[in-house]
Amino acid sequence: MDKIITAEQAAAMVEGGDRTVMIAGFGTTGTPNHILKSLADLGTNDLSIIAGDFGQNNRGFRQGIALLVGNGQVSRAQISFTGVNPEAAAKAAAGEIDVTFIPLGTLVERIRCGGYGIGGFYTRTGVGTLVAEGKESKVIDGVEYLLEKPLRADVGLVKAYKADKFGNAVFRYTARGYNEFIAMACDNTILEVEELVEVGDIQPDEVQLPGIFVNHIVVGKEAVL
Amino acid sequence: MDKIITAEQAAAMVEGGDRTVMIAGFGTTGTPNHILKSLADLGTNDLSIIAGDFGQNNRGFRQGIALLVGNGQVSRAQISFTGVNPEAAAKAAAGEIDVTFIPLGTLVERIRCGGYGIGGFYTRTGVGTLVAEGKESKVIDGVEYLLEKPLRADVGLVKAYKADKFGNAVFRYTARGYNEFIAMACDNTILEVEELVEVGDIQPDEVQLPGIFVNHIVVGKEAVL
Amino acid sequence: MSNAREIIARNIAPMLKDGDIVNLGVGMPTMVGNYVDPDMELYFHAENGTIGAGVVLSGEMFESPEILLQWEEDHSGFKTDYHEGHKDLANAGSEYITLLDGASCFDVCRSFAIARGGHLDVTVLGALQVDQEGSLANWMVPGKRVNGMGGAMDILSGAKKAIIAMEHCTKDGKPKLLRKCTMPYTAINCVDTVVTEKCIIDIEDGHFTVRALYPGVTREEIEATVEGELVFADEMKVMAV
Amino acid sequence: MSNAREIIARNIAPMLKDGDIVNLGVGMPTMVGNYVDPDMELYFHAENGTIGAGVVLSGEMFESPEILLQWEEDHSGFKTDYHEGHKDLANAGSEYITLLDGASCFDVCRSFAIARGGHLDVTVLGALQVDQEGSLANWMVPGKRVNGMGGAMDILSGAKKAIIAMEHCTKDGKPKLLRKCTMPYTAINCVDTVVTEKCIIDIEDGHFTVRALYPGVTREEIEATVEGELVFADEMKVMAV
Repeated sequence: MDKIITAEQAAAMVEGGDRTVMIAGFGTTGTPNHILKSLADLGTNDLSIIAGDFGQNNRGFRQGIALLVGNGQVSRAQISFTGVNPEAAAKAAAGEIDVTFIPLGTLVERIRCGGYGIGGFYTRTGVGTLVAEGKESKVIDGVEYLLEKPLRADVGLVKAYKADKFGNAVFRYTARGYNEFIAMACDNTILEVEELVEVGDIQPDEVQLPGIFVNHIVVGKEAVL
Repeated sequence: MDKIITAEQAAAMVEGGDRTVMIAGFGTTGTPNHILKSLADLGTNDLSIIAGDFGQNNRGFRQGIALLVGNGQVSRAQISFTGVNPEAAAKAAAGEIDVTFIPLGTLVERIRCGGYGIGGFYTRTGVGTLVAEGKESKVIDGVEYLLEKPLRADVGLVKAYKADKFGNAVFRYTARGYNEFIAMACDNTILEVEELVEVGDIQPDEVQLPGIFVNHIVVGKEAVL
Repeated sequence: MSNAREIIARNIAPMLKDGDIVNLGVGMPTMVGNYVDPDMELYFHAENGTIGAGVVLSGEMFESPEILLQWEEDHSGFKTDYHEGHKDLANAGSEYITLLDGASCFDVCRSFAIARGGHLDVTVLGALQVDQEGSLANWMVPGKRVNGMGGAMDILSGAKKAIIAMEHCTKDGKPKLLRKCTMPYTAINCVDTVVTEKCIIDIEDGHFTVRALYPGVTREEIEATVEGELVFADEMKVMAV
Repeated sequence: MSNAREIIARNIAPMLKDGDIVNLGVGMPTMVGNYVDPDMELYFHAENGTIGAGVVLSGEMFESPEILLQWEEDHSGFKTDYHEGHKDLANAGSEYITLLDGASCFDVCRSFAIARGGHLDVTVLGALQVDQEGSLANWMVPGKRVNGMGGAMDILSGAKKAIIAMEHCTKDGKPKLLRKCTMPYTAINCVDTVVTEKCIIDIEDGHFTVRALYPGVTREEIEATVEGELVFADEMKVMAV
């Protein structure tokens, strides 16, 4: 089974409207920049994204999700913080993007639940805040918790440093992020890597994201787009 | 801070009665054999254990937890299966050990919850079976789930292949098990390793169990006890 | 001539498809691996933490403590790697195994996520009883054997397809395919197919559908040995010998 | 003379103890690291996935896209390692950092488990408002700024000790230490200590206890600038300048 595709092919798999796309990355690190660039070029509109932040927009120099935001391609976002992207914050404040803010620890745990087949979990995070609105709460052993539900998406865009052709992937440092959980929580996971190697070149113990969770692979050299 | 202790010192930290000890291992692999041998020699009685199985008892040749079972040191067990240990199965059937069986996937996820600060989670595992007795169930998006609560213990006995003196640890192959989750779910985690190295000798990306979760380290050469 | 266990394993093997992620339970289900087309890409999942298992090294070493001790001594340290076997590399049944190129190892929470999270295409498990609702019992004989359920409940809660490998009757000739299990359930409404040495049965809409018979086995024999609602497929197939 | 931010950071530093696992929020809290005793063993946690952060490489590279591009080009591939900085190594504020020997990197679920699971000894965070119940607001100014809460709610839900680094009043001189926050909460009943450039305040039993004053600051000044129940400790300490 050949999993290798181009960034353009990957971008074409992302749909707007009632479909959702989960995008990996934490600030400057661990985001599939080549695929996002292609998605910005392709111009697919009315996207519903699930992500940690809106990427980097440094005085108009946009990277990652910030390209999609700059183009006005993003309609809805389940996100944790606007990040280094004042443009996104302004669009969120103006209602141009329908933003639901989710505490980051809860967001990543909800994504994990989606991939791990868990129906929901109880967390103390957000008790007594706006985050609790509309959510079930429950006292367990004298402590109040909120019920949080799993998150899944149609397409997942993730990024690793290196993978073999089956998709067994390795991350570096803080670029690991929650890529591995997104990969498990999406129907169609597309992995962008800087380096592609043969099956067998990565030791079983080195693998941080097993290839069974990867549907397609895009190779794109870093660092700069 | 010096974390290195002997297997005898480690064994002396395990108490019976109303204290609990969580013990790593999956069949033949990933169990802290030296510490368990010392605990068997020490003879601490009335132990309450949380573990995957009862270790190996191959025609009277006992390893790991099977030593404790053979000595009659185990009074209560939250466990998933008796494993290659007919002696334990017989003691469980005869009521000599008060055994609560827990589905293994649920057991490890409950331990993870204990270390991850999650109040509980919903799983489909066990719905409609004896496991569901006495548990809350909930229908989420049309599917029935059981509420499972976190598990923690006073002492955790875990095993890695290698660690640095801070306790940053590396596993091998299927001996990884759920050691890392036990380490996070216990007040006092004791790590047994085959090889001890200096801080800095293990790369940040290699670490599978961060040393902050390790209170003490025991060095013990494998394979045979 | 094949024995019952061989017949069952051989007839399950063709049910696996190229690219499938497969979990084989301890015992008879593991034998299925011996009969699969070697050109097919299958990814074997072991719930103790790996995808990509190769072969089981040898059951012999469990025959006596001495053999086991000798093997462990021979395989201590890094003398061997995952292609050859290693003391830290076993399957869920505690047998030492090898891994294929492209294999990965991971923690046990992730391993059960593969099952519970719907990433497992097929599981093959043994059972003591299966009923027409697709519920099964395999972990407890009340008053007799109490071995625990291990990972079976978790695997059945999420596997896309559950195939049961089971001898047709109990040792004293009683039915194991029932209207309703009499032993405690392992999981309910989850079995897709049961393969015995006499027939292949699909479970759907609350009844058994026989879709293949072993050569020489009659419908009457199946009717006499299965308790519960039984339908015979229009196109009856013949099981491999 | 030190400015307010320096005073705050310098006075928080001695609150960290040998062996503590510490999370420093973005901005002023990060400055605390500049004032800690270098002989002390502290383990800095960054919620994007590491324990053992060393130094922040440079804020300069974020001054212009050109500098950033140049740095990323210089640091692509494996030209540098974790002791020197690497394009795949940043803190939660997206600043490039180094790691110390003994550092580890991990996924973000585990990273938040460190906070939520009670493994974090101290967190230092900024705030817009703190009230006498120990609740704080720092993520949203209704009708104005909507940046999201990031990881702050998760970190506060489990940290053993929460210290707030905050300028004493708003830019237009209004109190930020209040009877009850007027902005949306980040977390409730979790703040242990607030350090401003004028005083150090502990929060316990639903009131503020002033336990240190900056040289020259009077009790009357504190009373005039804090809204809520205020107690002065019997032994009043003097803040470091």
